[in-house]
Amino acid sequence: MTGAGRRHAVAVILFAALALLAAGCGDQSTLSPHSKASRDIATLWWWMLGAAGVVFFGALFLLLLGWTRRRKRGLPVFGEDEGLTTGLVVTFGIAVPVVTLIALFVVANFSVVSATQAPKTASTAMTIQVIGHQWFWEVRYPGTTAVTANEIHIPARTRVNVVATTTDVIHSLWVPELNRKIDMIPGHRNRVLLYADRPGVYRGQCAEFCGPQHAHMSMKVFAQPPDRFRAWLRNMAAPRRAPSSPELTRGEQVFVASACASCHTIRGTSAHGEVGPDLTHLATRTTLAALTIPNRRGYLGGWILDPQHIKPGAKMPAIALGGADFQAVLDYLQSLR
Amino acid sequence: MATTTTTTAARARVDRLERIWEERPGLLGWLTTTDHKRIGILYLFTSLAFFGAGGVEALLIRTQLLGPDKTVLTPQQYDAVFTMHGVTMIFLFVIPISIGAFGNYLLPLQIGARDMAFPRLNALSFWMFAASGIFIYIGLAVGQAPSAGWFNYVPLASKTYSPNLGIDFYALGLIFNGISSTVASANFIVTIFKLRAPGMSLNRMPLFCYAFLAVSFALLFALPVLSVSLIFLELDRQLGFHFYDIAHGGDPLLWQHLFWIFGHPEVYIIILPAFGIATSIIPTFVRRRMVAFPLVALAELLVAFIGFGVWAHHMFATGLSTATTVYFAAASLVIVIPSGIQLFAWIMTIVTGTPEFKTPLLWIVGFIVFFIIGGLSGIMFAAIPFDQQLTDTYFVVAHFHFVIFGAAVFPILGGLHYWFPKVTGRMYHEGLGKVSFWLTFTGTMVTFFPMHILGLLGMPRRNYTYPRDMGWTGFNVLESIGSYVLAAGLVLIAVNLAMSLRRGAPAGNDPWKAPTLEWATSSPPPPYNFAVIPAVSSPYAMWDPEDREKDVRNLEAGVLVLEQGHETPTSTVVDAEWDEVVEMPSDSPWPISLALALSGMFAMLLLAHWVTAGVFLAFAALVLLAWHSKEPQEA
Amino acid sequence: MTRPPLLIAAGAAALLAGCGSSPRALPGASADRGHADIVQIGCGACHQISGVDGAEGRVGPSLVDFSARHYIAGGRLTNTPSNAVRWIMSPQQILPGGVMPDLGVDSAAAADIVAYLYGQ
Amino acid sequence: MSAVTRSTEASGGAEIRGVERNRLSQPNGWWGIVLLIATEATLLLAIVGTYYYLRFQATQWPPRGIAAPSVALPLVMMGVLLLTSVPMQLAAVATRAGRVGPTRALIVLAMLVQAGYLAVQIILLRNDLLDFSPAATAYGSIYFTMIVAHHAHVAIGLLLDVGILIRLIGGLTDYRAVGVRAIALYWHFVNLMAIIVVLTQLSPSL
Repeated sequence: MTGAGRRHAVAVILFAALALLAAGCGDQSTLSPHSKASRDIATLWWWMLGAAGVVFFGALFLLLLGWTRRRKRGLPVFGEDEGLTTGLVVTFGIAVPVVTLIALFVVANFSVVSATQAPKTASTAMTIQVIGHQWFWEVRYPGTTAVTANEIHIPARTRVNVVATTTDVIHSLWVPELNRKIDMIPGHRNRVLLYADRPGVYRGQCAEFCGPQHAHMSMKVFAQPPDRFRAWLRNMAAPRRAPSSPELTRGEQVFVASACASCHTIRGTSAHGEVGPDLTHLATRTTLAALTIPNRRGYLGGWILDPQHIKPGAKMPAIALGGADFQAVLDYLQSLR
Repeated sequence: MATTTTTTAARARVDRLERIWEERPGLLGWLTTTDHKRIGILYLFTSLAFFGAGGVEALLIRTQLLGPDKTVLTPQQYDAVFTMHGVTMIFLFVIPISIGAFGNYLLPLQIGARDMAFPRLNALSFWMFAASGIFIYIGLAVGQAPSAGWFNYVPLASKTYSPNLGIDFYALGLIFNGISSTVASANFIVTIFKLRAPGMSLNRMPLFCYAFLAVSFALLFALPVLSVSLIFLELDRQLGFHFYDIAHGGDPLLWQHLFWIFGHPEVYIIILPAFGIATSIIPTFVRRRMVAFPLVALAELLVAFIGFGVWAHHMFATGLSTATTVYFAAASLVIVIPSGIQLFAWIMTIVTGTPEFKTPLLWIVGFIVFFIIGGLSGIMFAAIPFDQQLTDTYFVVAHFHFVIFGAAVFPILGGLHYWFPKVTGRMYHEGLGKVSFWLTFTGTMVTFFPMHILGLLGMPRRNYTYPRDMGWTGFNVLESIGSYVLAAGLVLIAVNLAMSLRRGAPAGNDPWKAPTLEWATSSPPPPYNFAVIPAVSSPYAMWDPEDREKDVRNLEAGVLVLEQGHETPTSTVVDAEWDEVVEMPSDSPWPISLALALSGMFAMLLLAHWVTAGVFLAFAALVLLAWHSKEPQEA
Repeated sequence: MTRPPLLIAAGAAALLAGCGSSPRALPGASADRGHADIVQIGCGACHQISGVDGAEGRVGPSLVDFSARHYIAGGRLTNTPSNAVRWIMSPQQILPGGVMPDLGVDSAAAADIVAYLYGQ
Repeated sequence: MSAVTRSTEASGGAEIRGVERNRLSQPNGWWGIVLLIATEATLLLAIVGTYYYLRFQATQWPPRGIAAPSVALPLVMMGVLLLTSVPMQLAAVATRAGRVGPTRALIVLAMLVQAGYLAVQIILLRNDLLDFSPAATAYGSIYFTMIVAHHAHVAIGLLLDVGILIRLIGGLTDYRAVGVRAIALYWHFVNLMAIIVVLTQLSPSL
């Protein structure tokens, strides 16, 4: 059997269910890579699994041998030669591991690591800035005024340098289908490469425990064809769409005058809060509360009036609005494309 | 040995020993005891109580994750529960049961001593451990449990983001707990160095003792670093210092470095006693000596040593420089070698021996299987890119549960069965024992193996819930079911052992025909352990029948009996030449008093009553004065 | 989507439809589709509804006992299938200035939702 | 083995001398203090390590507004403290020879110097506290924590001196002889740490 063949045989025995799943499910899996970095890691994993399988079943075989020969002393063929037994311990415990581990070390930490480490300066086409907050992701595009949250747009097939920082506790930026994770640590400017082989949506999630709503700190990376990305970015950089009807104007007035404005920014209005996500183009986003709920009118309404049952512990308080004001704000927020 | 007494002179000597070493009866006796065996039993039951608490917390976690969007626990409760689960299992269960219970009870017996080198310090260790555990659990009881995870990263654990007292309970409780473990490890080292039966030179010392020697040294050098990190944390939280505060020149990564400089040796501290138990059980049931004995002894010491040079592999995703990560990855691979030596030594010993698969050996075989799985997944984390992809996911949770539960706790459970006849004088039920093993083994596999897959599928750890349609639900349900099976297995062990306590068949001195000295004395052993300090000419002392015959002759002749006082011999460190006889302190009220005074001090530090804390400290100093007021020759 | 409570709900609705004596019959409506619509629209963001993940809102009244209620729409309407459908489709018309927003639900979807709510 | 030494029962000069002569290896108490020193040294080195960790992260050390420490007095103080290792070691030698009088005198001598050292250091610490606060910058935090940790070890040493002197009033026993040796070792450790701590403390000015 070839090396690859054996590797797959072991993989099938051990991980049949997993392999099936990995093929079908691409949500946040490390095993459905969509970039060189992620693919290299996945390949490294399958090789390590193969080698681990050999060791595991080898050891299991020895234990079974011990069971079948439980009434006989010594080894089959070799008998009770103490020197030989010690020699076998030295072989399996020292010699074989040394060779295997050196191979692993060189391949993983010199070859694979080069695809996954922080991109060299000037090796990338663009830089974006992702800032962790309890519990959402702020996304900025240096050189433009664009600010958004929880939905990172990048051009496909383009090396993107991501600067990952935080405003409060430690978070970790992780989009497994595209690359390894990188921690966001106060006072440290860590960087990671994002690259997508083809347009698509790739789910990511905070990977360092960051408080009660760690579980609801997810995000999506939208890799788009470059022209669509440019159009999106142009729109993102612009201030909010001016209200086009009296009803929407009223919605904006209510928003600016209410508690909303003390935490949220809508560029082009006097709402400049910095606690929560920028809402200038809220209606272009597909989800609310860092992928906790879909961005649809019903959910949006419930989120505004009582966020704490949807995301207990989130910084957003319940906003008490009268019925008519509430309808106006809903209309207004839905107009922010 | 008491049973082999024949002559009246010998019997008279044994009677004198009985009178000299007898302790107070009743509750007062337990509170003031300095007998390492009784202290070991106190450790055992206390740590088992914490095991129960940690187990309930585990089941709560698994029940919350039984399906997506479940609301068994609120997010805040979930965070408190998983933090307490980690803290409990590591600091209040595995370390105290392996070092406190197994080490305390067995180590002096295996080296042929009558007690630990510092019996009162030994009692102090226990009372401080118990007090620190209760201290931390008071936090949970009053609704102020820590909830920043067991490694408690700042700034989440800072006053700004964790304003209640939970983190203070954690930090002060662990400092207190650390003092207890430090004192215990110093005690073990001196006991191993100085109290070995004359003749038991280092190369004749059982491998179990080597494991405990290695663990004790690791604790001695790892714990102070934890204490320093916790002191810094409390200074930041309570007095507004800035060790971890980036805005004033501190650094949150400092906490991670300090914590893991302690935390990684800690992993080996957890697992080395298990290695020791395995090297005790295997030779007994395969009827042969350990293969490659000196290599295994060396490997045990090396694991503890190299464990200090690998900490930053917990920080590969923090943005350390590539050179740093590559160094730590290399060091992490080096530590595989001593582990590999031990692994293959156990396996080859089983293969070349004639194993009898009784319950204790089954647990060890289970341990070997889980250690291989956990070890192999551990090696994968030395591949930096793989680590950066899979760290902080369920793959890590799978890895360390195979290592900590599969590899560290299985030998503990095996050891409970193996030494049950020695401690109680009765046999456990073999059939029930085997059933409980297979139940626990299956439960462990079903609970923890699918976690690898969940990690690969991208599920981060420490999430109180997860969305539907991620492909995670099925594995989570499976794991939760596994955890209930696992719990059932553990309950069955408890039932078996509890029933056998009353109804088990009498065990006799040495039911297994085992090689080490604890089997030379009666079951349970008398307070003085051995009527005669045993003769030793190999690490498998009980398999040297001429030595045991010599013990009987010595008792009849009154040689090496030391029946004039509360005494034990000391010997030289390497060759174990007979050196001198030292008087051992008997039962004392001061250890528990000191532990109480220190508890008061820590409670006051928690509440920021600095002056009252100082009063308790002064009280502790007075207790120490009283402690030393009675010298041996005045006894 | 095919979870036990839903099957039971659908079964119950089918039974009711079958015997023809129920005043709550909704010809052609499907509780199964209703469940999907509820998730899609986000009713659970404001209401408690059994059998829907995360539907534990306390902004509006709980809908767990919807079938037992005599009045809906803040007391404006009696609880009949056609009234319930109307209310879900255009709450702002029935109760102008109320909190319940118009969510653009068409009559078929509204009927499905009502079928689910009656059958839960 | 024939001549079983019951060392813990020895008292008086001659018996102590005998015990010391017959002993093949260090007594339990000696090992105990060595291990305590090992763990305490790790603790202090972790603190000193933190000092350098923070220092190499900082752009300016000490931070703006805090004067670099003055060198002369702390160095002299350190030298004085180091000298006390001599009487402590001589006390250990005297006790092994079973001579209680010189033991007492030497410990008293060392203790007076050590107490003076601590007193002066506390005054210096007070002056530092008037200049800058441990709660203002990380520099202040590590500076004061490191120094107080060192002083705490000196204070504990003084308590040990007092304790053993009280015990020595009743003459010499093996228990007390081992105690004197242990305390001498402890002081050597404190003095060694004094070099490391003081040089670290002064390092911005050196």
